[in-house]
Amino acid sequence: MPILEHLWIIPLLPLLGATVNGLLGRTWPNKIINSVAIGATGLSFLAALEAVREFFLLSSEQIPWVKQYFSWIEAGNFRAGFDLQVDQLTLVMLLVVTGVGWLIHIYSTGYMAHEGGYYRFFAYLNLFMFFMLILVLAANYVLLFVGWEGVGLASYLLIGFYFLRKSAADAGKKAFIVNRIGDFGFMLGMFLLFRTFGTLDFVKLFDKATPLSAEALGHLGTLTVACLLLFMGAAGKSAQIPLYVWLPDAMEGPTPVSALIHAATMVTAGVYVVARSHVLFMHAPTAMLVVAVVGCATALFAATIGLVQTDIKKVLAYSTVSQLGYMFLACGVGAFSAGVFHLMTHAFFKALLFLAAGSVIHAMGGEQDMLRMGGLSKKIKWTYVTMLTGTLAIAGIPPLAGFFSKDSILLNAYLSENSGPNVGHILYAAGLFTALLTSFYMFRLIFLIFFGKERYDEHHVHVHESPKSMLIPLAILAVLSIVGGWLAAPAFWGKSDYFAKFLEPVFAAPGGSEAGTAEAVAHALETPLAIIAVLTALAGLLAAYWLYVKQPSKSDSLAKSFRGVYQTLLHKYYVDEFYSAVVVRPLLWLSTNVFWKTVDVSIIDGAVNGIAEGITVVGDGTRRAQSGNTRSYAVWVVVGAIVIVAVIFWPHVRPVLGVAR
Amino acid sequence: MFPRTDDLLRALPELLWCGFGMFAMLLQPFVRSRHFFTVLALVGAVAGTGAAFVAGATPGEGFYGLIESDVFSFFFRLLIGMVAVLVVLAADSYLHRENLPFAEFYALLLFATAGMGVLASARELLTAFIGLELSSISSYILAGFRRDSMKSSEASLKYFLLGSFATAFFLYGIALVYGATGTTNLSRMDDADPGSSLLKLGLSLILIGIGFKVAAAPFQIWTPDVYEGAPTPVTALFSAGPKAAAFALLLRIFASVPAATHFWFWAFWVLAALTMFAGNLGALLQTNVKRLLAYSSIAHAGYILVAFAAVTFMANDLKGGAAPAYAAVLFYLLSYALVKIGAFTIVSEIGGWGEKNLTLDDYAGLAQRQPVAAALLSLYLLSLLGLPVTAGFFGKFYIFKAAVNSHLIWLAVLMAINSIIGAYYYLRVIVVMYMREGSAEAMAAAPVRFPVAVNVVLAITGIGTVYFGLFPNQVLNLILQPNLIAR
Amino acid sequence: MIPTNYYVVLSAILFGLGVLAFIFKRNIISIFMSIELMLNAVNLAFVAFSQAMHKVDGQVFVLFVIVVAAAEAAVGLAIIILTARNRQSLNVERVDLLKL
Amino acid sequence: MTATLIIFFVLAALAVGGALSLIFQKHPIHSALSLIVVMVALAGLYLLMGAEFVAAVQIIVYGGAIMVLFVFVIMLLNAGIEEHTNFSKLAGFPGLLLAFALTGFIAATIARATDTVQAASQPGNIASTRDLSNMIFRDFVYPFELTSFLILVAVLGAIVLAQRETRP
Amino acid sequence: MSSLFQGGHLLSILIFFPAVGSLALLLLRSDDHVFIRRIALIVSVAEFLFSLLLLRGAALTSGDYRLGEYGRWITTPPIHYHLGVDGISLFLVILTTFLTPISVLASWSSISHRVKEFFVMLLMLEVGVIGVFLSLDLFLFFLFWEVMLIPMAMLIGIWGHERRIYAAVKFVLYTMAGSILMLVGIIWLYNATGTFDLPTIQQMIQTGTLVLEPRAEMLLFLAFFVAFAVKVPLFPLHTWLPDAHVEAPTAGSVMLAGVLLKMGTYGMIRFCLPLFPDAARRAAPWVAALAIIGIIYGALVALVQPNLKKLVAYSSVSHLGFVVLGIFAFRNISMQGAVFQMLAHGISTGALFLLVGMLYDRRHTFEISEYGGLATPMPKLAAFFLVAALASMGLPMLNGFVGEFLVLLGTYQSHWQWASWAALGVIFSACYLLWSYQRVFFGEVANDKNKTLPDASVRERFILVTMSIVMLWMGIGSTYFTRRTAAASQTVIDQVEPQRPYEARVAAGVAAVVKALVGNTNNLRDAVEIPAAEGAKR
Repeated sequence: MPILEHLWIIPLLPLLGATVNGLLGRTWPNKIINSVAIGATGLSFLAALEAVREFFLLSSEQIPWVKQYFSWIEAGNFRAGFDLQVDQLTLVMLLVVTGVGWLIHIYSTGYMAHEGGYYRFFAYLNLFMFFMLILVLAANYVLLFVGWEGVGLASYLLIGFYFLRKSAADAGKKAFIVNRIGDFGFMLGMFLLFRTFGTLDFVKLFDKATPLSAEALGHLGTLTVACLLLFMGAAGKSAQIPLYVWLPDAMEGPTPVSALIHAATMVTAGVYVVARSHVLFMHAPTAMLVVAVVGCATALFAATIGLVQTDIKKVLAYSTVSQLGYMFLACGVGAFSAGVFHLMTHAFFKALLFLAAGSVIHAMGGEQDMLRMGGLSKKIKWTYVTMLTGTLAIAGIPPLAGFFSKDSILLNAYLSENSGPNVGHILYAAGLFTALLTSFYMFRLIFLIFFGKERYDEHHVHVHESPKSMLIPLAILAVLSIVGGWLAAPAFWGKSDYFAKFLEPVFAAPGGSEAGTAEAVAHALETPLAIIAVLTALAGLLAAYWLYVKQPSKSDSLAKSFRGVYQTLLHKYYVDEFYSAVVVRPLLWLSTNVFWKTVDVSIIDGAVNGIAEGITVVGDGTRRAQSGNTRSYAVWVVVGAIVIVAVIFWPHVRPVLGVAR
Repeated sequence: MFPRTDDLLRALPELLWCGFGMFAMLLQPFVRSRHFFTVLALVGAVAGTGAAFVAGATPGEGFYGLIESDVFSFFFRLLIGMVAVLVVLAADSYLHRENLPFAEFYALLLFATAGMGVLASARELLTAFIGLELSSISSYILAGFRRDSMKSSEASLKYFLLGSFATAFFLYGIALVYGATGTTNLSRMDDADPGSSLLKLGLSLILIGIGFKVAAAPFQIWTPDVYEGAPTPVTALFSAGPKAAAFALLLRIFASVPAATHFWFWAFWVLAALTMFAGNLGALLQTNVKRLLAYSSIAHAGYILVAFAAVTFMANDLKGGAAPAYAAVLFYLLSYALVKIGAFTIVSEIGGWGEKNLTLDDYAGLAQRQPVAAALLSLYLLSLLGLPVTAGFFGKFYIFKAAVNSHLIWLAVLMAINSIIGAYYYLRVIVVMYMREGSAEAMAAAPVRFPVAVNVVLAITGIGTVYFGLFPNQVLNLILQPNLIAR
Repeated sequence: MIPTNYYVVLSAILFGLGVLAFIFKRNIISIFMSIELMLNAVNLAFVAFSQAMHKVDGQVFVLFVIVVAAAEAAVGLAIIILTARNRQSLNVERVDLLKL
Repeated sequence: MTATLIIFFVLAALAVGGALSLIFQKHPIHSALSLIVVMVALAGLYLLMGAEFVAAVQIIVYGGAIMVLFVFVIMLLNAGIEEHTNFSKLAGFPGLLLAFALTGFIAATIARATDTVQAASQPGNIASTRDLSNMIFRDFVYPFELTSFLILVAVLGAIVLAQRETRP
Repeated sequence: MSSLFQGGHLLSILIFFPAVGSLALLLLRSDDHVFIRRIALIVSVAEFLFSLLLLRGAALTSGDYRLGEYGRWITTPPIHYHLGVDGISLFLVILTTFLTPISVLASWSSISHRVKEFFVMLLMLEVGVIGVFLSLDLFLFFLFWEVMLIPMAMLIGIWGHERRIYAAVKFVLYTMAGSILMLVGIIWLYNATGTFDLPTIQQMIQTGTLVLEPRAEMLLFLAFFVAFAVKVPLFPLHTWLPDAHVEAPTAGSVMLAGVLLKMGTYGMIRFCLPLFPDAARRAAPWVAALAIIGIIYGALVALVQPNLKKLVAYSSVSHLGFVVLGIFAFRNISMQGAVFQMLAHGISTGALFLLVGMLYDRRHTFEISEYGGLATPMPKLAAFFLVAALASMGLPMLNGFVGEFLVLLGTYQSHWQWASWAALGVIFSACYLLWSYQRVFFGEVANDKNKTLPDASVRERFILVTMSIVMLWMGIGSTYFTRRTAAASQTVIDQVEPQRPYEARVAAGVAAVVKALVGNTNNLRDAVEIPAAEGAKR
């Protein structure tokens, strides 16, 4: 089994691409750079496929398949190896990452054709692929953390790709730092796990964790704390409340980047980690609840913001945040496979949407404000069609991918027994409402861009369809986001959901809730819930249609009438302002005025110099005694005489500290 | 009744020094060549120093117990002789530059040396007193040797007045001790009753007299003025010679009079503390290098006194605690003498005619103008500062050791603090030499060419400083033997 | 019969007066004289002790002290002359070129 | 109260008085004269104790040679009334106070401490000059020789310092 | 002792070869700067190659000292010329010998006046530092410790910038103030033990031959600790560092940050812990507190520095805080982390100082506000700077990560609160580095002076590539180092906290690792898994 034996090939190829392009690409023509970058990713995609083939030949006890290559860190009883691991979950991620990644590489060749720093872009992109693959292939938390930080770095570089723009540089920095805050939690989580289990290798660790008894709800046991810490990291990476703030800004990066990193792959790493650590989470209901609630809240929250954004990419960004919330909701209610399923489908259609948006922007010559578009449907038909597909998918219109994944999430939310049924129902309701909002703002987007009259002046903007290199990926992704969901389709006519089946060995291992219980109840509820979901989606569609096609004026008047709400949403609930006022500025002020100027300069250094000053003053005094007058000198001699005589004759004038025995 | 030959041998160094001094005086009217006297003095000094070996070879007491020829006096005679030799060499060019009478200078130098030798070998207070006077009176004259210079004469006057003032105390002390014990011979005082307050008082007054000589605060008061005013080679002599001799006498008294140690411990504790601070603090703001070195020599007297406190504390069991303490004093005196003479020699050469260039500004950029001189001066300063690879470091280390050994932790800590304070002004000189640019004309001026004699002095002191810093063994073996002092 | 300590106490008083004089006088010569006074006090003490203990050496010391005093006198007066010549004053307080 | 005692006190008073006048005389010459008084008084005391030789030397060398030297120098430099400057803060009241304290202490200590020496002294069997010479030329020959060098130094010093013209 | 005689006189050669070199420089009366530079370079490179021989000689099997040299030096008190190297000092020496040629190259063109003296001082500095790392006799150690001061002060004071003299004097006095008390402590210890020989004293303390009463032990501990804490520098004693760094020439900063600071932490490992275990244990919470304060405080102060070099200087305060924390957590893991962090910091911060120096050579200012948008005129330099910054903020696969991670991991095992607080530093380091990086390199070129700045020259590129490669290697092949430091740090731990079953297991593991290394490396993995024997085998 060539590939499974040499798993390292898969991540290494992009790394090679990155190195070659990064070091030598400076002077090369785009063609060569393309071929290197695309070749590298393409090959690793093929390798991934081969890995899948070989994987199916493995006997079940060979799974998870772990290869230890070399040990990377060793100290005392701690060892972190460069160990790669393959199981069903990994495979899914592997395919998504390499596949989508490859498509987006192809797309980028067209999109970035006229940008400066072409080689840099692809080098970064490949670098990202490398780290992302490390992340999904890692067989222990530490190696996973490598990928984790690495993708952060790549995203930092790519967001700041236009580093001449301050906003871009800021956004990159923000992304990295906010992620670091998450990583802080993630690291502590790792430490705690190591302290508890003495290892950080997934297999060993989970084997040890499985027999443990689940901790009671609301009780902060080791596992709960560890899970919460891990989730903190996940929240950072996957832009959940309260750490989501970086993702919208991250749209400063080139659109393909947004598609690849900030929609399809990197941001889902958090979900992947939670799914990967499901064994631990199953033992920590409290943590599960937190995950579910946070996910749900994020979904809703981001959706509301998405309603009023006018920047096409911002809308998509918030929708991404919202969809990620869905995935966490799924994980939170124990439906890990559903979460991962949504992760996959989302990867398809969100990548599609972003790329389409990119194509639109490309067509509009860089324009991103939807209010300055409109009526493009005929001018750029392909883009229109693909984007519509994506929208339908995300809105959850059957039989597109989004429908199935979202449906199973809602179902599981509804069914979740985790902390009493009504909690589950609340989550369900919120999820449903989010679905409504989602379809509303997505169609709003469609209508604003493609329908109505042109709101731009023809003379400056020459709308033109994008090149093949961009359209083909769009097409492929469109197809995927149609059929991508059918894996789960059989669930409806009584058969079981293939995707869940496929992942079962991973998730069902610790007797996860979904397998047994859901199956039975599911069939009863499957259809009604699905219908409700579809109706909500349609409702959203109609609302959008009414507001933005039938009578566009209405929307503005609406905005006016609910000014407060509108402004709040427009300014994203003023969260950024809040953070900068509560965290950033105080910290800077504290550091400057208290720590640096006061403590360092005034107190400590002041003390040091003060002592010096004092001694100097005393020294000057001593010098003054040297008056040059012989008579005074004589008196000094007498003084000395008296001192000596006194010390010798009267014991009690002797220094106290004379002798320390 | 002519003294026995052994006695003469035991006193040979002093006799030789005096003899050559007298010789120089006699020849002065007839010989014009200045080099002649330099050579003569050199020969005399070396001869006396060599005679120290002879004296050392005939141990025992001489002149009815007035003097003692033992390892101790051997060491000090060597030390003093070395000082004399170095000063003779260093003085030559100076006397020439300042156009001063050679014969008289060298004669006085040799007499002073003889006086110190007596002081170091005397075991009887009156003899010590004569020795003291011999060296002091010569010193008074030497201090005022640059007659035309106001400073020089003032130095001479102050030194003389205060010196004889202190001598009076010393003498009165002797009188009282005589009254208390019925003798002035140290070797007969070992059974002196420690309780006798007359003895206490006498020893206190003696301590005052010696304290003045070694410039212990608050008797240090005269030191800076005299050192600054006196001709620089003479200052070099002062800082090294009389101090060593006076300390020698003190040690001698310790070794012989058990009673003394009991009284003196606390006195030394206080003196040491005061002296260290007086010296270092006073030097802190000095801009005149010569004066700065004067203050620093006060500080070092303080360090030595720390060792004395240790000695007194350890009473006088030469086997155990005291031996290292004695060794500490002796080694420190050696290293210190080397360094101080070297430093003052450079100062005197840089000072130029009429000792004009003495301020720090004159030393600015010296490292570029005269790298070797700057490097050497830095070496001496570092040794004074007590940085490793110099004799000064090992000396300080030994004193620390003695202090800690006698549980004088706090005194050790005070000393530590002082060496930090000291570091500041020593570094300042180095900083000026290396890190400041000199004034334009100073940099333009041709570098001062050091005459051979001076180079010899610098070579000896420099090499000695490093050598004893790295390989102190020989010296230690000499001064660490239990029968160091005859008791 | 006069108790010895009469003499010694007297010598102490004289010595003290000498110290006092040293501090009190301004004229260099007078100061020098006060030193001589102190030396005399010492001599008195020596003689008193030696006589009390029937020992001769005390008196020998006195002789030595006198010699030393003479020598000191010679040198001291020379120095004084030198000073007086350098600066037309015998006031010790005016001799303060070297200070600080 | 015996005659000797009276003589002692007279001489003592003379000495102390001389010392005091040495202090309080304005003109150095008067100070010198009062110092001579002290010396003479001390000579008397030596005689009283039966140390004739010392007394003689005291008169001849001290009172004679040394003090004459002083007077001579005073004349040479024709020193006038000493000017009454007070540059030294320390040497004012505090200095005198300290000096008194020291004196008092020393005197007191001695007064209490001379028990170590015999309380009374009896004249008569006092050392003869022969013993003295023995002492000097045998026991103390070394310091004695040294004193010769000392005097040599003194002469030398006088020459070096006091001679007027500087040599070429 | 006999084992001490193997290996010839490599250590002495290591110490004195640079001295000889500098002497040669001093004596040869050439004012040809290029020639002098060449000589210096050759000497330092040769020294580096010599030091590599240590890797061959140094053994891994046990924590004791290797390649020892033991000679009588001073008879009374018995002071010996006793050298030795173990896993901890091994790499510190190599770090020194590695950074010296780098510094020589770095000052190739930026030092133009009094060139000869400069390189002499640089080499003398190397002598002092290596001596400190290799000497096993307290007296000898102190000797080198003090000797090293003067060359460094000279480097700062002569070739520094505006306030160089103030900085130099401050540096010396600060350090002396600490070390002089250490001297008293050393002597006190001598009085208690009768020897200056480190291994002997360690043995006495381990075997209980020497028992210090608590108060005395604590005083001694402090006497040593303060001296080291000044050098590190630990939080309240750090104020000399910014001045020294800002004023020092590039080479000076590199040596200062790269090596001299390590002398402090090295001293803690070598002396404070083994000699005064109880005191160390009692003091640990306070020390840790200071270290943590240092980590966070240093980072925050760095965050707001307008002066680029000061920023890096304060970052050192923060990073060294990790080291101290790792040492005083008394865990094998954290200890190795600390050692590794020393090396990593030496390289990455050294690189940062080199880069800052290169910027200074071009613009003669450290003010961040003067820069901006430099990525456009000098992309290469920007790239290297980014690598160094990332390494220093602890990005995995670069050297900074391993050290910090191990320190935190190890510390967490015993004191989770400490680790949790310290981990905040990870966030802040990202803040100040990225922010300053952005302000210097990103954005449009605001200042016209910056428009035409030349990119990295060949020489500079060579330096930077070397540094980057080392960073990468240390980040990926960290085991190469940790396997060699394992035994030594375990020994230290055993001396501080004897009889602890958990650590004993670790020791077994280490032994196994070593066996595996000595034998064929295939069964290495099994060896490694012995300590954590649990977990399914496949």
